[in-house]
Amino acid sequence: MENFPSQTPPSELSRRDFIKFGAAAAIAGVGLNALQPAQQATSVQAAVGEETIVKTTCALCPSGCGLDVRVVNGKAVKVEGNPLHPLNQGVCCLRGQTSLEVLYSPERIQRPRVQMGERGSGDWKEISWDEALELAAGKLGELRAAGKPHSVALMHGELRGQMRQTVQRFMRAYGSPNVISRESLGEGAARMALWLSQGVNALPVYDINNANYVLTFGGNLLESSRNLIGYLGATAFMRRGRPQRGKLVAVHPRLSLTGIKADEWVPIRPGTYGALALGMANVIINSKLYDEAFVRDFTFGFEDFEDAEGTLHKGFKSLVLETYTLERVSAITGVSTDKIARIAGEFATNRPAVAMLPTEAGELSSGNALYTALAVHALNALVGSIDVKGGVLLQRFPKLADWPDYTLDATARLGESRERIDGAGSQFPLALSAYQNVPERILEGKPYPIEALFLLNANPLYDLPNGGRTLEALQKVPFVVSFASTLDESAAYADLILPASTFLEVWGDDYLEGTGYAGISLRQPAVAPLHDTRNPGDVLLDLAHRIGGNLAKAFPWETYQDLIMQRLSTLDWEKLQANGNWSELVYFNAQPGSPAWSEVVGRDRLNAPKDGRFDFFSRELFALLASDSDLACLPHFEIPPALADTAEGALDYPFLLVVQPLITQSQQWQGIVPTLQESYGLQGHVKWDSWVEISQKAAEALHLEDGQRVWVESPLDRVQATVRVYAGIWPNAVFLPPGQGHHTFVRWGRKSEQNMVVGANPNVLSLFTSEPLSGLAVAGPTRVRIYPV
Amino acid sequence: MPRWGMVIDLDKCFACQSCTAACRMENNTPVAGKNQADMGRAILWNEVLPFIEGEYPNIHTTMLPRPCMHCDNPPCVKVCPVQATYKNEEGIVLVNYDRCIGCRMCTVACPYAVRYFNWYPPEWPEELKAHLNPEPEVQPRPKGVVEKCTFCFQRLRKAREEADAEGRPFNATDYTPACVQTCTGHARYFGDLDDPNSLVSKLAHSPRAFRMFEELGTQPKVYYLKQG
Amino acid sequence: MEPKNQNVQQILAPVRRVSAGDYLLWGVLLALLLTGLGAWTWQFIEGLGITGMNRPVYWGVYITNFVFFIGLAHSGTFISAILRIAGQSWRAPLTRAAEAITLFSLPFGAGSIIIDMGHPERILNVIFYGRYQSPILWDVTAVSLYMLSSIIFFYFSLIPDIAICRDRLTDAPRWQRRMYQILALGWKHHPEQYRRLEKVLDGMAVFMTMLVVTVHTVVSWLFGMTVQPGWHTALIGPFFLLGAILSGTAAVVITLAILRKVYHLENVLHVGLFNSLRKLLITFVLGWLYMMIAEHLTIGYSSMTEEMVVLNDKFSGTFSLIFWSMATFVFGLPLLIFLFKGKNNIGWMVFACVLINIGMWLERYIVIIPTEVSPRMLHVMGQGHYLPQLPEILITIACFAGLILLYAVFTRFFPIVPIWETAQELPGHAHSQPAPAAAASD
Amino acid sequence: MNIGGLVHAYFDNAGPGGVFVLLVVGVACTTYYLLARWFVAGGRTESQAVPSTDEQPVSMDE
Repeated sequence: MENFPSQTPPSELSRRDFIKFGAAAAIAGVGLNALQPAQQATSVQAAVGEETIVKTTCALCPSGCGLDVRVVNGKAVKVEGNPLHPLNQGVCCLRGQTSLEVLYSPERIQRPRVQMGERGSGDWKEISWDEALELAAGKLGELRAAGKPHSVALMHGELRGQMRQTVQRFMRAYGSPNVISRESLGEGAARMALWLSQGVNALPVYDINNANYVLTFGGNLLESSRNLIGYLGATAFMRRGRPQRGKLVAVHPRLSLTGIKADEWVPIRPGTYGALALGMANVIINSKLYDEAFVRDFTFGFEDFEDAEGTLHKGFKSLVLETYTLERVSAITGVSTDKIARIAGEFATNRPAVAMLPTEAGELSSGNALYTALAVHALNALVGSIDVKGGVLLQRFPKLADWPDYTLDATARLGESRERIDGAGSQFPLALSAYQNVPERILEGKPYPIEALFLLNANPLYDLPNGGRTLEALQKVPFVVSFASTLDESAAYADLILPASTFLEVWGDDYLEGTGYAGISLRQPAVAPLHDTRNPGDVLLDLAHRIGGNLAKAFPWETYQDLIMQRLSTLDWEKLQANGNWSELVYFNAQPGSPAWSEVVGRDRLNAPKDGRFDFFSRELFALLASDSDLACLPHFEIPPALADTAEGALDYPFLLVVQPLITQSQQWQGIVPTLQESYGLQGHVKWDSWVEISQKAAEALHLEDGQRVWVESPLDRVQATVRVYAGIWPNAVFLPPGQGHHTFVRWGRKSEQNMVVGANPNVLSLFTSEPLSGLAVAGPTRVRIYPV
Repeated sequence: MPRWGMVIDLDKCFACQSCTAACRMENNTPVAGKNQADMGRAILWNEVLPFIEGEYPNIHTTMLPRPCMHCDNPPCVKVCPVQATYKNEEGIVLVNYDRCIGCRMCTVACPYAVRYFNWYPPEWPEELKAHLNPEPEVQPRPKGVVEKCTFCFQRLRKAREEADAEGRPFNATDYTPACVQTCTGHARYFGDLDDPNSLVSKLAHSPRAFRMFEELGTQPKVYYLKQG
Repeated sequence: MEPKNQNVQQILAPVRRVSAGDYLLWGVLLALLLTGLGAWTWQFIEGLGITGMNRPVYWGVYITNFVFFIGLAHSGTFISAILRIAGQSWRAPLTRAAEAITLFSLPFGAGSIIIDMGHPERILNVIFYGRYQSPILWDVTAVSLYMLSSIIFFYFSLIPDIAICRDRLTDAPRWQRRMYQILALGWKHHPEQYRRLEKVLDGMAVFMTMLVVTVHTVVSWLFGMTVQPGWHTALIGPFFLLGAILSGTAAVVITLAILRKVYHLENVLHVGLFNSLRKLLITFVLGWLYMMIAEHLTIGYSSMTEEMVVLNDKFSGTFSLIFWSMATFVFGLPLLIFLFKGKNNIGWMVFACVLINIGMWLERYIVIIPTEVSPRMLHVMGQGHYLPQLPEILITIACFAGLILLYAVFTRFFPIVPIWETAQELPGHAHSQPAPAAAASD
Repeated sequence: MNIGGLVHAYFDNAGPGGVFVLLVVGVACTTYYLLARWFVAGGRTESQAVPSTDEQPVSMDE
């Protein structure tokens, strides 16, 4: 213990870290051995064979926990949490536990393959890496030579550590602006809200450890949030690790695990979080319970104001007081007025309080994501929870070695200046990327046709089937390359598959995210690659070298491991390897108005003053839109068209579909993880399948019984599921579990069918479109109807 | 002689089922597959059982992670005709897989439903067998016998061996079952209930502590701490 | 000197020839039995997974069969042992037919337990490592002793008749004569032999009666000793016992009617016997009803959570159809038939008894399965479910086929009505049975 | 002598249960064999292998 305080002034050591490390060491009994890394790292000759512990970093969800992989005779046989990792402190979730089923998955693609027949025909031929890379490099080189490097697009899912920049750098040096992140489906809303209000382009980190009141919008805090493990540990600490037990309130249409384990569940009409947040703001402002000093000195646009030209603008206060009265909000959200008032009162008077934004796909996809996120985040500013203990923190990143310089050649410069294929920056002025818009734009051929598409950890055919439009788009692209590890829906339609190794076989790194303080977590191979697969990082390096020229100069490393080692050369490599991670362990909260404050508020503003003021009235938006309407710059609530009872098809499709990620869902792995499947539906007792949760009322009205097979049909498509009559769901909503519906050719367990589809993919029901300004995905609320099979 | 026991704090348990998965990976319980899982034959020694009562919007829920209770007065041991299931001197209830005749009387007798029968030989897709835990105690059980949570007693042996190898006395905190080690909320505590200074014996006497079906007189050694 | 029995020709008639019809019947039954054996082999190789049993329904049709066949076995002992003690001499003609049911259903009862085991090849572990605290050990003790005693009791009373066969059936094949020779133990029809035999049988009857009570109580304790809702009641022992006697007696009626018809034993097995059995059955049905009410009323009045789940499931839930058919079959219809139609009408009697036996099988099922479906721990998670699968059905059919096969074969080699017990005059005794017709007159 | 302890040990341990089963069945077999010999021998010779009494010849409490 002693060496932690000794590194930093004791007074600065955050209480949470101190106590948490104490807890990690002493309480769980994980303790004593675990704190002796030297002893663990040495191999011991056990009864069962040569045994070593390899420290690495999980890549199955965005948490990035440290893992201790127990390797016996060259086989990884057990995964534990790394007790020296500040995020998970020795614990490991079920996805981490079952990562060995990912590593040894029989579904893995074992070597590169090329589609011989028509795309999607499954007529594959296995080829060597050399042939495969030559094929890809040839195509890339050809397009570049033809002056069309921008016609290459790369869609990617979650990328960790240096991989994000590696991909960006590769595409930039190659000459394409089209690096399209899946972020617009999920966490993009939170990021944008932070940028437009707080002025930082970052994902929020919530300090649950020190909060007294945690209000989470969405059902994923304890189930599927980006920093799941950190938040689970923090919530446990908030409840039982300190003298005062904090309160956790979950707002969600469904009683998810978060709702179940929260102190209070607030059922709400789907798609109306924003209204509730504004209704709460109304109560807080009306009762003068907000942090007046903070609001006065460090925010902008709370009161009505006059701009430089003398135009009068509406402020947040008058908007909220005029428009979001309790009665109106109650009517919109379906939450009773006294409950809204009580929760608002509790929130404002039990500081530090924090209002959390959901970051998972499906949570804020009702077409009002941007303003909903702004409204929720405004609550944090109202109670002064910006960068304070128990409030919203800002992730710090460590200083790493610089990337080596290289010059962009003319082709690359020209490519860079092209409009992005997804419309980010053009069609959607605020967007960084608009994943869901790619298929539509490919089909339109706007602004130019796409000649080659790379899919890295992305499966657009599964994410947004859009009634076959995405498949059509994929078919329209002449050359599709997938880095898939399993033959997922999109990879099945690729020309070439360059199979990625699993995270347990490769070198890599991961930024410590979700703790606030800076840190790096190292990923090192626990076992030698099982198959002839490669780390996509290595593949990109190889491609760069094969294409040559500037691209080769931008990547002077032989292997991705070299790249990592060079980037992390500012850190003590030996220690990093021994502990698996390095971090500052201390979060320094910025004092409002101090020099550090400018790092947390306003840092990344482009068109608005970096004056250290939190924007209730977004000056960034104002500058961008030059709009007459003040409303467009203020958090407000737009009723999603699908919610109105007069909505088209409201009678034919009476239910609203709620899709909320589960903890048992393997997000970063498109294959089947048998143990996850066997614990898939905790509340529904459904395994290896999909179920649809409907309310008692709906079941009675439709004469449906628990366990019956039904069709869930939207105007777009229909899926089959088993009915679960569930008390914990908004009466007018139905829930389908995401992450199911993958095809598998493996016979899992006795008497299982071969070539079966496990459950059903709820994404097929929704039509994915984009919000006009932000380019965030809109998927509903999807209206569905249910009828027996 | 220690008397091993567990305490599970339901206020810190988030029903994440990590214990369920950790247990499976540590103890080599087989992949059931859809067909068998639908018949309720999936073997998960450490299940989380959801108790959901009430009607919308007032719902009472308890998520109960349920390992074997390792009762001091185990009903399963009493009914086993061949003493294949027994309580060892440290209070851990174990099954002798070589002796079990598969009559399933113990599965019927256990009020906690912790005992699982191998209806079929254990199965994995060939590739997945690589990750099986090589410890001799957890070799896959044959068909036709009953198996259950053992408090990961192979870890107890290893901890003792390790202590011996290092020439130090074995300490109760050296031994941690897989579910306790992995618990994401640090909700599980494990240790010697006979040691008045151990954390588990303190927590087991907390005002929040209760045991499942205490009225049955089985004297479980797994304690729960009430939520909230 | 043989006992004097005017019906001896009639009784021995079935023993004298094996007809083609017999071979056909035996063939069919044997085929069914072998199919069951095949199913068991299949189950042994594949594992119990091929049955419908699951978690939480760990016990299914096999255990139901076990309880049912053990119950059926109570017929013989009851008729011959208990009525012997009670001095009910009208029972004499039907003792052997009844005892044969005992003898031939016991192996299938005991066998069902072995079929139900995950590792039947480890059965001897029960002897090597037997732990007497387990109700299964009690079962093993009681059932094996019961089986042994039944065989002996049956055999002892058969010896004089075997001797008669030995002496009279001289035209039988050689092996058959040799068999009679050996099994007769050199019986000479000496008066002293008869005197001693009667003494031994009287003594054993008392012992057998105790065994009957023990065996079925112990069978019920397999369930009663667990703390599961619906099982953990002191009444379960007597309840099982009475049910066993009821189903056993009903089985005797069916058997007698068939024997009478097929082997033309109308003179020996006269209607009066059925009338006597009818009275007994009325008593048992009412007794069973009493137990039924006592059991369910006690549980129902308490409204203990777990118990009520099971009770409601039987009364109005998933198992209500089976429960109420069971009540109709065992109690409702038979009682009406016995009271209003059964007298002097063998057809109605048989119909009622068939109903009773179907009902009693269902009763065993409804005692075992609903409790398992709603165990204390899991019922909140949604009920378990159980549907017997092909192997279980095949094996169940095989058990019944085997019982009938053994019975049918037996009747072709040994007199199914005891000659000496129904004899008008025994050697050395001036003792003679009262004329059966007179004894059984109502 | 701790009789309670013995009873307890008898019930709680593997092994003696099986011995008891064998004992019961064995005693029964022997008894039945002797009985059979006795009644079959009736009248042939007057020498009595087993005492012929009017008492109950079978143990009732096995």
